Amino acid sequence: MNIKSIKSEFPIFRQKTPAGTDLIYLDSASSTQKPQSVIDSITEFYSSHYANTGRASYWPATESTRQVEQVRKNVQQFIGAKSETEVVFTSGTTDSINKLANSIFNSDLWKGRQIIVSEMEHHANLVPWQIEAERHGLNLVAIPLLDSGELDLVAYKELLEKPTALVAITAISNVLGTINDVNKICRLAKAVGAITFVDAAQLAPYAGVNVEYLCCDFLSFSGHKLYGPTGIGVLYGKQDLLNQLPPFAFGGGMITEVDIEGSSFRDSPFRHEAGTLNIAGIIGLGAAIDFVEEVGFETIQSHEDELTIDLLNRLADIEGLKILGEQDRRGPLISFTIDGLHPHDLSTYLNESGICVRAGHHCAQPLMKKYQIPASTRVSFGVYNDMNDVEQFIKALKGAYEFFL
Amino acid sequence: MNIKSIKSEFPIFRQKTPAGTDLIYLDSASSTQKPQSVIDSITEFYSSHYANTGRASYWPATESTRQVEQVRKNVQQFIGAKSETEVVFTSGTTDSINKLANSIFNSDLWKGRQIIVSEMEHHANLVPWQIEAERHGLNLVAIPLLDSGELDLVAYKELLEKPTALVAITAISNVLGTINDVNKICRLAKAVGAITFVDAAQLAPYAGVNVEYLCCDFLSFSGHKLYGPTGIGVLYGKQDLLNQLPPFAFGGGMITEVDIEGSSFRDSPFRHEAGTLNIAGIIGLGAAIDFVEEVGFETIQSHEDELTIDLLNRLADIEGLKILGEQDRRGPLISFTIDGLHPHDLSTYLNESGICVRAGHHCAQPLMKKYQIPASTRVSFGVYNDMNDVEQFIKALKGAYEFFL
Amino acid sequence: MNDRLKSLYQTVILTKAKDKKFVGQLESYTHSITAYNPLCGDKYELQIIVEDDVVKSLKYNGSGCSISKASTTVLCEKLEGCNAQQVLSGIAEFMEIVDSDASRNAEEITKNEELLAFAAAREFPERKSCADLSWKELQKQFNQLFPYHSKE
Amino acid sequence: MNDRLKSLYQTVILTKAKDKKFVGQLESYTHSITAYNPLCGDKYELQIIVEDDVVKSLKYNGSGCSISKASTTVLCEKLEGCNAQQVLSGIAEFMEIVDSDASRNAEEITKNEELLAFAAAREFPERKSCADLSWKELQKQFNQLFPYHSKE
Ligand SMILES: Cc1ncc(COP(=O)(O)O)c(C=O)c1O
Ligand SMILES: Cc1ncc(COP(=O)(O)O)c(C=O)c1O
Repeated sequence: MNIKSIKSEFPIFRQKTPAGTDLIYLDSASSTQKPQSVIDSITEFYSSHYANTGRASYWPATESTRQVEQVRKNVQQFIGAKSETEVVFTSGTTDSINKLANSIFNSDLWKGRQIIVSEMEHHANLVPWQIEAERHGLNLVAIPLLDSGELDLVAYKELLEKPTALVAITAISNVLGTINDVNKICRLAKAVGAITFVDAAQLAPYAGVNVEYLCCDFLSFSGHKLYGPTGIGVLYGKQDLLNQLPPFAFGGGMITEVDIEGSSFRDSPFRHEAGTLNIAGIIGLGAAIDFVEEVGFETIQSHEDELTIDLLNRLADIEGLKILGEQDRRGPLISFTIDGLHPHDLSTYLNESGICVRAGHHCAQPLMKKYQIPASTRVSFGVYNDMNDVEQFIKALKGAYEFFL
Repeated sequence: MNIKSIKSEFPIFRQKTPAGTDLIYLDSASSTQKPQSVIDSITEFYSSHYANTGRASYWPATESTRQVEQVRKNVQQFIGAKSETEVVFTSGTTDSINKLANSIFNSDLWKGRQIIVSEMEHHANLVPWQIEAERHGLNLVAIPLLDSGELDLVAYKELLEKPTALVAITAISNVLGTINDVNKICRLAKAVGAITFVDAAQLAPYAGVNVEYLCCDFLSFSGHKLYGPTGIGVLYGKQDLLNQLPPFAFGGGMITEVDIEGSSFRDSPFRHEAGTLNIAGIIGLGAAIDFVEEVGFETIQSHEDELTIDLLNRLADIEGLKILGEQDRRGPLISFTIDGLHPHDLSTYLNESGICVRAGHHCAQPLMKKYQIPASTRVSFGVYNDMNDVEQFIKALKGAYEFFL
Repeated sequence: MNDRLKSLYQTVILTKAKDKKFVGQLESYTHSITAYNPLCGDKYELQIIVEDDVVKSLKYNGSGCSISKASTTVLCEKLEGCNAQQVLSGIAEFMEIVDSDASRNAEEITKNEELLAFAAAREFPERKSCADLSWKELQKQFNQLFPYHSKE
Repeated sequence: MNDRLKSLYQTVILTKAKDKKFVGQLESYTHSITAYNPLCGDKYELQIIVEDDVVKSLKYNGSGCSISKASTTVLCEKLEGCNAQQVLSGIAEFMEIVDSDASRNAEEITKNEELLAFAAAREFPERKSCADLSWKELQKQFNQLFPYHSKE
């Protein structure tokens, strides 16, 4: 697959927007568009061998079960896990974190310890920990940000001097684009015996995931941000930890024995997968992983880096425009503010040229408060973007200056 | 749409099974096949106006948000709810019940009261209550079964004499097929001030749902059993109750204000829908509801009843075959056992003729223990089944007798 | 720029968004109302003096897009001096103007140019919550303060 | 009936499933093992007398499909009189026979007709868990009892 012509794999770009323009989609950090192969995998699955999974002994159930377990193996390889039993299917990153947070602090042992997050976390990797900290008597603390938009690792080391239950950190900030040194953060946490969780929602589509390299106990990402379907995500966990955790939810397929009086449960991953899975979502996730692996992460990264650097350079010249964060290592996204031009007005204006950008707090209110801004505009890239998208965006941005300022 | 030719709406039936036969799918109670319109709605959505929902101010996000909220209204009408804010999207019945159970007993007020389920519940409507009962000091009790396979409502009334927090009951048993008198059960529960939950997973595809008639506070069903996609379900709840419940999960989209120190949350349904939704699943669910409403529940019911009665009559003649339950009102499914012929052997045998039936405990172990059988065979019908399916099944069943007995 | 945009942001809105007449703090006030849209972060604090059922004075502070800002300015302009009943009917009128599901044309509702400017929100349903942010919150509070005037 | 089915259920399996020789209780035993498949409900209790590392006697009780029943009967037949090492290698052999991913043909693994009958499970991967239910559980228990014989 050639990255220059890859846009043609995505049917949504074949049509015009209601404004009569080409669609210039610059919001992949929120959700990515879907290639034909992912869409087809779902159609094909429902049309040819759909059935519930879980070892019914008839075709097509045998085939759908085989395919689901095959995707589990593909995910294992995709993230570098030791065993496919370390791969739990969830409905997304938010679901993964909520389930993990809800299950992990199940004894009084944790009381008085701390959970460390950071000031740049997405609400999904903050609020569930906040709630559980309160429920079980832990303290939630946040690694502060440096002015550069990077985490203050000196402050982090000081935080680690107090008894720490868990460190939950994003690999890439969905607002600043900062790429965190997750390996270092996790190793430091390990050294004091803390459990580590990595939010790889933004990392997975940009650089892939290697849990061994990241050195984490748990990790999660969403299918819909990885060119895959909605409603499907992955929670990775080390096998022994997953087996020790109380089940995330209760129902069919995860049970060994049930009486009205009590129940016992299977081992991971089934232990944590209650009820009918998002089977078609899993199939589509498999196709999405095939897609990104076929393109190759080296290609994806260098392509998106090129666009990011070009846009950074062009934005640098624009008066009154302030980019959030000036870190060295940045994922494929840029947030900025413009004096006197509100992100929502800008976004509405750009939409009339078929350009999609995100305006708002990007589900990271603590970070916005830190920067003392109520909202920002975010441009983010996917494999299908090209230099023309950047150019159109800059052109429209200048139009907005004229219109509003 | 004519019920006689409706099979042609389902692409899976256009092909042959690996055994070279037509596919005779008799496991709709586990999951239904998908009509072309549902598959197309997903393809069309991903190909034409996919974007994350939640009020981004660009097209296609405005369009996807509009469609999702339109489906919410359609679900409201489908179940007869008062307002679309009473419709919470989940990933399925199991997810709905786990979230509700996890959220509802959030104070010590409930201690010492009882949760009433029944002996015929699916594990999904039993184990979550069991776990929460233990966690919060409630007693879980079960309405016993009569020999007929119906609930013992006299015993139920006696149970209700003790302080009762909640009654959770299935509308149709997925093993016996029993149609429970949910209206009566809920009214009796209301009379003593108990909260009521109805598991409508089997009811929704057979007769539709009317929460006003059922007289319940909460109710749930799954998309995949209603000719819709996997990974999507609905939790209905009365508006004031949903607004009082702590959020089911935490993350983007459900938040008013977040600081590192604490957070506040929106009203229902958004309060309970954290993170990116299964957007394509919602679109597909909308198409599924359009489908069943176009066919019409009167047509669906009488068609499936005809098949069920025919099969009951034919099975009555077969030696050594015992049907579970002899109740008057029965949904479109029949479970049975055969002396000396194990359900798994039968299922493997039938599969060689392209016939799909379910063998096992059907995620209802307490019921199986009650009947003192480890497993049974279940035949269940969907709109696409016809008399020929019944005939082929009976023919193959006789072949199995010869082969095994 | 295209006509749709022009109609949304016509001079009224861009001017009223920059109008500082009602921006600031009152020395003392009888009611303070926070209008906040959690989805986009727009947030205004309205300070109001109500005396004998009459809105004597209003000021606001906060931040948001030009549509929510302009609509808050116009709110202050239009409701200053109104009694409770006039406030509620004024709000109802405004809500109808921005509502794309309303049965009447905006022109049938009012002749006021400054109010009519917001009718363009009907074309941009995703911006309706910007246009009616302060109005909606004020309505909610007034319905609680003066339930005998409220028809809901 | 078709050949696939015939090969799965050939006379060996249907006969061994009805064979009651090893069904029942031992008066006393050194080990009791429960083999249970939660997905389908098949469940057997094996009672075993192990003396000086040798399996002296076995009986089983329980219920399940003809494949799991036959395989439990054959397990008893084949392992009676074996020492721990022979038990483990016997189990490993059986596991390979039913494994569709195994590199060797079943015929290369054994000449024993009764064991070979289970090779048809390779064609029915969803029934493998029936074929190896008791064997797998016994293997797990033996690996714990005799870790010095275990190669895992
Ligand atoms: C860093 C990060 N974490 C978590 C999430 C939540 O992902 P989802 O909405 O798929 O659950 C997002 C997506 O917005 C994200 O960017
Ligand atoms: C009565 C009943 N309740 C709950 C469920 C669980 O539904 P799901 O697997 O879609 O969560 C089922 C489906 O098996 C069922 O039949």
